[in-house]
Amino acid sequence: MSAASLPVARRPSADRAVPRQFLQQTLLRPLAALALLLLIDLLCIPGFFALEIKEGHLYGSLIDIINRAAPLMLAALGMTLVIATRGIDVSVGAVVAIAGTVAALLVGGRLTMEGGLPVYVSHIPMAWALLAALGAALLCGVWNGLLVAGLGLQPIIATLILMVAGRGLAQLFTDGQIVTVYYPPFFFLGSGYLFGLPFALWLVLAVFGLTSLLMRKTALGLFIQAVGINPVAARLAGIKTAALIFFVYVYCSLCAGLAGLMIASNIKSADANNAGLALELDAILAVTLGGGSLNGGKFSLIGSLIGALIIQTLTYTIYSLGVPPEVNMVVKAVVVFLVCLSQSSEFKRLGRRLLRGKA
Amino acid sequence: APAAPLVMGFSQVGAESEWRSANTASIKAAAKQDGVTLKFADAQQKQENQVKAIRSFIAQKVDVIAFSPVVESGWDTVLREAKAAKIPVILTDRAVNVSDPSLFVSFIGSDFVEEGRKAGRWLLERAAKNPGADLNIVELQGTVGSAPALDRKKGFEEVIAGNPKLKISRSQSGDFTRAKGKEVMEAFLKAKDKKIDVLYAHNDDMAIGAIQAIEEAGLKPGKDILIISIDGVKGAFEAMLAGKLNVTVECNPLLGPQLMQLAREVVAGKTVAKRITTLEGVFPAEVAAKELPNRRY
Amino acid sequence: MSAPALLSLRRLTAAPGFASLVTVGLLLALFGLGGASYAGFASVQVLLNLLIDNAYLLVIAVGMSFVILSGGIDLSVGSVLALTTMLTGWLLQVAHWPPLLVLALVLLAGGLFGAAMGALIHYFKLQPFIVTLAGMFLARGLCFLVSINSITIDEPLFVGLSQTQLHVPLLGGFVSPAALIALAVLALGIWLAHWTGFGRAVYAIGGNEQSALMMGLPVARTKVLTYAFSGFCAALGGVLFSFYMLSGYGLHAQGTELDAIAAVVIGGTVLTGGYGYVAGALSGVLTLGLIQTLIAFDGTLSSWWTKIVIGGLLFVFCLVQRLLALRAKP
Amino acid sequence: MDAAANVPQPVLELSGIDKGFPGVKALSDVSLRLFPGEVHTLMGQNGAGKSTLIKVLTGLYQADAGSIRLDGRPIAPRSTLDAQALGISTVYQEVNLCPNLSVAENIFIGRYPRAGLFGAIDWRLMQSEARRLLAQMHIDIDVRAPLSRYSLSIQQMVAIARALNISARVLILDEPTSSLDEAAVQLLFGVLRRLREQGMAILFVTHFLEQTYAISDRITVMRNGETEGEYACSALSRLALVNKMVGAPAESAQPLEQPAQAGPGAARGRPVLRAEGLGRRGMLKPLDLEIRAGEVLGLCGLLGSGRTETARLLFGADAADSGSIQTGGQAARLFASPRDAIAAGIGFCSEDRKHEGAILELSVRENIVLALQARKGLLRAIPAAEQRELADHYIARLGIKTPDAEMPIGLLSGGNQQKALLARWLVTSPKLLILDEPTRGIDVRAKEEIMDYVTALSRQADGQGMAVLFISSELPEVLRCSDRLLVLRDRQAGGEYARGELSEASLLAVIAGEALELAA
Ligand SMILES: Nc1ncnc2c1ncn2[C@@H]1O[C@H](COP(=O)(O)OP(=O)(O)OP(=O)(O)O)[C@@H](O)[C@H]1O
Ligand SMILES: Nc1ncnc2c1ncn2[C@@H]1O[C@H](COP(=O)(O)OP(=O)(O)OP(=O)(O)O)[C@@H](O)[C@H]1O
Ligand SMILES: [Mg+2]
Ligand SMILES: [Mg+2]
Repeated sequence: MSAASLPVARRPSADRAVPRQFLQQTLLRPLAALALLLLIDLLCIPGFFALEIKEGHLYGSLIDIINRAAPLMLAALGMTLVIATRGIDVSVGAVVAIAGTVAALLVGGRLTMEGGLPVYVSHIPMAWALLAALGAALLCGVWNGLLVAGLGLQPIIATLILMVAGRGLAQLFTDGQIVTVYYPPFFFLGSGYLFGLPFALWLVLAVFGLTSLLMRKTALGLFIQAVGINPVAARLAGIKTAALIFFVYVYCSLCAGLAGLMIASNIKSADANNAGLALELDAILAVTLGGGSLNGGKFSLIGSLIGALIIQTLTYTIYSLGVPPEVNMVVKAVVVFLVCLSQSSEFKRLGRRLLRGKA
Repeated sequence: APAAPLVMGFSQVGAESEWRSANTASIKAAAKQDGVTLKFADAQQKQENQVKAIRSFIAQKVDVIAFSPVVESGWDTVLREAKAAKIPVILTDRAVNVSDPSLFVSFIGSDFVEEGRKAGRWLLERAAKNPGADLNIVELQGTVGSAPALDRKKGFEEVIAGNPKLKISRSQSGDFTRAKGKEVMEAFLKAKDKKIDVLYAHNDDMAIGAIQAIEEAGLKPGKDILIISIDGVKGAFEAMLAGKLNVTVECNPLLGPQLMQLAREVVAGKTVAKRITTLEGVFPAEVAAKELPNRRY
Repeated sequence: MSAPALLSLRRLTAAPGFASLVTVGLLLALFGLGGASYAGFASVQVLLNLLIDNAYLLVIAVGMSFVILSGGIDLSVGSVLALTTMLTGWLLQVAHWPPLLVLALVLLAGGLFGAAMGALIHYFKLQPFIVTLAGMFLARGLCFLVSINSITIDEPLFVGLSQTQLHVPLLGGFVSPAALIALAVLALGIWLAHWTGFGRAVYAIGGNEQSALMMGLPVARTKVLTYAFSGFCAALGGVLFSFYMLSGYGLHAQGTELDAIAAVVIGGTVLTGGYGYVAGALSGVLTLGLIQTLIAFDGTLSSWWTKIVIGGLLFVFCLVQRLLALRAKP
Repeated sequence: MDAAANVPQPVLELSGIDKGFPGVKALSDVSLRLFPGEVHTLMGQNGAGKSTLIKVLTGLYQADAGSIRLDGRPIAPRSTLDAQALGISTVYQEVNLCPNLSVAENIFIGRYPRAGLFGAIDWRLMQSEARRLLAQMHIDIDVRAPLSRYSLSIQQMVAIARALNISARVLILDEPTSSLDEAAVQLLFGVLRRLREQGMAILFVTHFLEQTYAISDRITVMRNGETEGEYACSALSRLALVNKMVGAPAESAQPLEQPAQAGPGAARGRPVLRAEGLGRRGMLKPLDLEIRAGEVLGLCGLLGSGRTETARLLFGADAADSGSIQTGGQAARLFASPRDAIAAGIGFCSEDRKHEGAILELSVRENIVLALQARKGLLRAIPAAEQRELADHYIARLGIKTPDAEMPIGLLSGGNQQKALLARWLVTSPKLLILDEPTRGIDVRAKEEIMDYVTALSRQADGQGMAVLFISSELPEVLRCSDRLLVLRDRQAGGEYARGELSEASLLAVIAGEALELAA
């Protein structure tokens, strides 16, 4: 056949070369941005990288960043898949509030005094409470999924409904009060340590591992990308597009629910009005910083995690540098602009041309 | 006796904090008890929503309008419309800045600057016990640009300016929330340049979050670091009981009964005081145990 | 139904503007519902208040329509609005500049801000979401650099415009000059979108940017102009807002970008670009405004029930809109 | 006039053009001359670099080296807009129009007729002009409807109409005829001849030898990104042309006129699919159809006769509202979605590869395994090694020109994308493969080889071969490959013919002639 007559330029290790190339393209730039931020911290903040052992676990700024970034990383993981299907989920923050509230209410908002000693009681066994909270998050996901995949509403409007109403629901449960939890085992989730590292980090790693396993060992990743890039062609190739889209919204809500548990556990209370406020924006920002495109298609789970770390490192840096609060936003904006530009090939080309022009 | 019940339109800021929820609950309960028909509108923290709500109260021809302004400025136009419709306006909780003071009849509520001053005075007294030492203060501000944040900062700074040993070394916004309060405090604690002696938080929630951060850093809140906060919510009293918070300055949300009485007087045509300050105390840890059972929010 | 009747119904439902018609019908139904339930609701002034109270949102939504039609998004509008009020306040009250100069200046600044974001998006191939999100932080941050306090505006021209009530002949009731300006911007937007090369290029880019490029359309110019227009509208929205509030404040209009996006999408424009009408922005804005008015008239809802009801009404609205649109498809 | 005027000067002259992409050298040292008043055909195998050359010429890509001269002056267009301003009007290979805009706008966007005080767009004038332009091409459609409502062939015509309407000195057409039928091609050629007489320089790309010889004055042949040579059309025989494209002597002079297989003797098995009364209002009148294992059924008809519609209804891509489909002994039903059809062993290669086929940013490998994976289901992922093996096999078998299987399919040349999409269905080893214009844009040699390969799959001796429903506007190809022909007219069945019953001429008459009778 004609293949014989066509000199196909087959590189010897084509299969090897490509993942590396992909890695370069998608991960190198966010990693570089993160490294740069850390470098600034190294130079400007004394003791930033200092780690000490306190009460059997690591303690230091880096640990804080990881701990704080954990909920955002979870939310970003879920958001990554939604964005890969060319969708968007703005209800993440509301789901965080709902899950946190349900857990806090069920675990225990009661401090009883017995003989002058405070005694902590959980209302119902904690495992059930956590399951119920995740169940609530799951229901939120099902709702979003039905609206987007079933009814065909535009994702932003479909999830906007839950974004508005969800927080209201959470407040309805708590009557607008902050529900404080007085049950120490619950705190482990958000501020406990395992093998010297924050438990939250292990949880994120577990979710990440599970997700990437799902992507690698099943065809989910391929299908999600196909649906995100060209839904018509994907349907004609026999992919259940609606079911897939439904799934990613459920998955995203579950991730958000877990993040909500983490946040509630970390501050030992559920604050329905403020928990996860604007988390969706940060999650989307994390995905885009990590190289994901809002037009759907190619995604990188690790990229999104790095994106989340960039955001949290930036926030932390602002706090540590003693930037006056009224300047926070400007600094954040400038850094986001710079990170974006550093990721733009066009910008690099321009820079090179200018350099060459000068030389 | 009036045949028709008094109709009051009330525009609330939102439900952004426990304090606010308690405030709302108090007003609703008082209205019910007083037989006042309450038209309640929640502004979700947006001034434009409040203006819309006030316009709709005017369209509904309520007897009196009350509201807690999101921000001081920008009320002239809509209040003029209310005046033209001959509906008296009462402000609660926060003041407004209008060119014509006759646009509202009265203002009941706390004085944020005064709260800041009270916090500052407590610290001054405390510092006086140990005159030699410099005290390094960190501040957790409320939402940047919001009235309580601005005023509580102002009042506090005004008072501590009197003692050169007191210095605010770091000040960052914690958005009035526990999570942010904790996050910012964590970062403060890691900065090794100076030992932190005092924490001044613009509300109890941020203080409670910060307390957790301090504990996780292996320090004793209330002892290693003095903690001053404002609002006086139940959580703060619990923290004081546990010895983790030193003092909270009360900012009383239970304005309902006072408001209803005022409304009746206004509608009845009586002259009322232009400024009614709510009764507010300062609760150091020592009185916490006695006070906790009285806390309804 | 008889066959011809069915046929004409089908023809009606297949008409390109049917989705917008449905929205208008739903709006009327919502208004009727309010009128039936609450005393004083079904008045001309309530209707006009919708325009007065949402004038700034309408202007922003018009600008947003263009951005969304071109397949982009602009999250910075709320912040640019706040920045405009802040700059206006500062220039008038602190720097004491003449009001007309201030107006021209802030409008220009808004346009330039948008154009700068557009240029970043187009020339450096950055994602609109991320660039305008950074723009949102930047504008909000700049507000606080100007001042963290709110600034009351008492400049006579602004006060005059703020308090002028233009009586509507025949109907009774009054509107504000800002509402008229907003309607004029809407008309301008409709004209731009449907009768100028710029507007059509926006649609083309939203349909398929690569194709638009290969058809020889001025993609770069159009995209930059689109964001510039949105920035301009946001600044104009800010000016209307300062008429409305007579104050400059860094926390003004938080989350307005989402309201504007929601209004545009409810008005029938597709978020991925290329399909929809600028006129839809009006019905979207009125829908959001009407929902709020309904809740204010009800007056029994707590904060959380307010949110739940807003969400619920939004849901019902979108559901009916969607179902009717589905039915309409042959 | 001076002496130089007597020697014709090229309007457009490209020399020494180089263009490389990461991992691929698409063009090296290419030159091309275009004279006024000529139709110049650019030929070459898939991936030879034709489209890339055109994109360089019109500013979509910037050349790495080389020069472009217009009237002897160097130009450097940076966009299609620049090129248009210089008088170069282009139809690119894939239809590049805006599906959301109306047909009329797609023709006139950028050059609207204006009216009124502020120069508003004159919609009425634009629409009537569009109607007039399309009528010249014998197309009568609602020009106010969005373009996406129309088939690829109509879109192609609209793209051509747009290019023709731009007053230009150079007209470039990259495979404009790939989805047009004979009648439409003749119409287009009529227009091109007229333009040639008016002195326009026309650069034309096609894979059809007939068309090349019917219209061109000169031919430039490209091979592997290089210019092989420039020839006067009359001085180059078909065989020589094919040899120059391929770069090796071809065995037969007239490849297309040979029957693909040794006649209708191949074993035919049981019916794979039987459709009864399959139809949908406004799309297709109820139609009966039966296909047996090991059989190639050709579906012919004019543009718009309902061939694509038939295929889509069979595959469940559109929902039928009448009739039933029976496959492999199962109860009669209708497919609710392509998934159902695929589960029943059917494959469908759409005619619109850009919108309905290729997932542009995914790799060739992923595109190839997609349908197979979808059929296997989510959980049973095909192991990476197996995926690569499958992809490599078909890349070699169908001669897909790509550096490796991980190349995003969108970066392949048009013809090579088409081959990869065909591979997507071949890997599923369907019982019935529906091919809608599968050879669109595939070069002359590969076309023959691919169809031979497909027919060989069906003509297995055991009667278990794959059934093929073959739709093509190229009558010789349909005649060569099919065992049976089904003619569609006006969206309904118009007759069935056995192999050998019709010649090309009589088939044309059946398709077109009787349709004319009906219309009369
Ligand atoms: N953007 C790109 N990136 C990488 N490679 C590319 C790109 N565009 C084209 N190529 C490669 O350049 C070569 C020439 O492609 P081109 O599209 O010009 O071929 P062609 O002659 O038009 O083929 P066909 O007849 O199939 O349309 C191909 O090998 C193709 O894969
Ligand atoms: N010359 C024409 N004039 C007007 N309408 C046409 C013409 N050719 C096709 N159409 C219309 O275009 C639409 C789609 O036709 P299409 O070409 O997809 O049909 P088809 O049978 O699939 O043909 P093919 O497979 O050759 O594309 C139909 O509505 C048809 O009526
Ligand atoms: Mg090509
Ligand atoms: Mg067809």
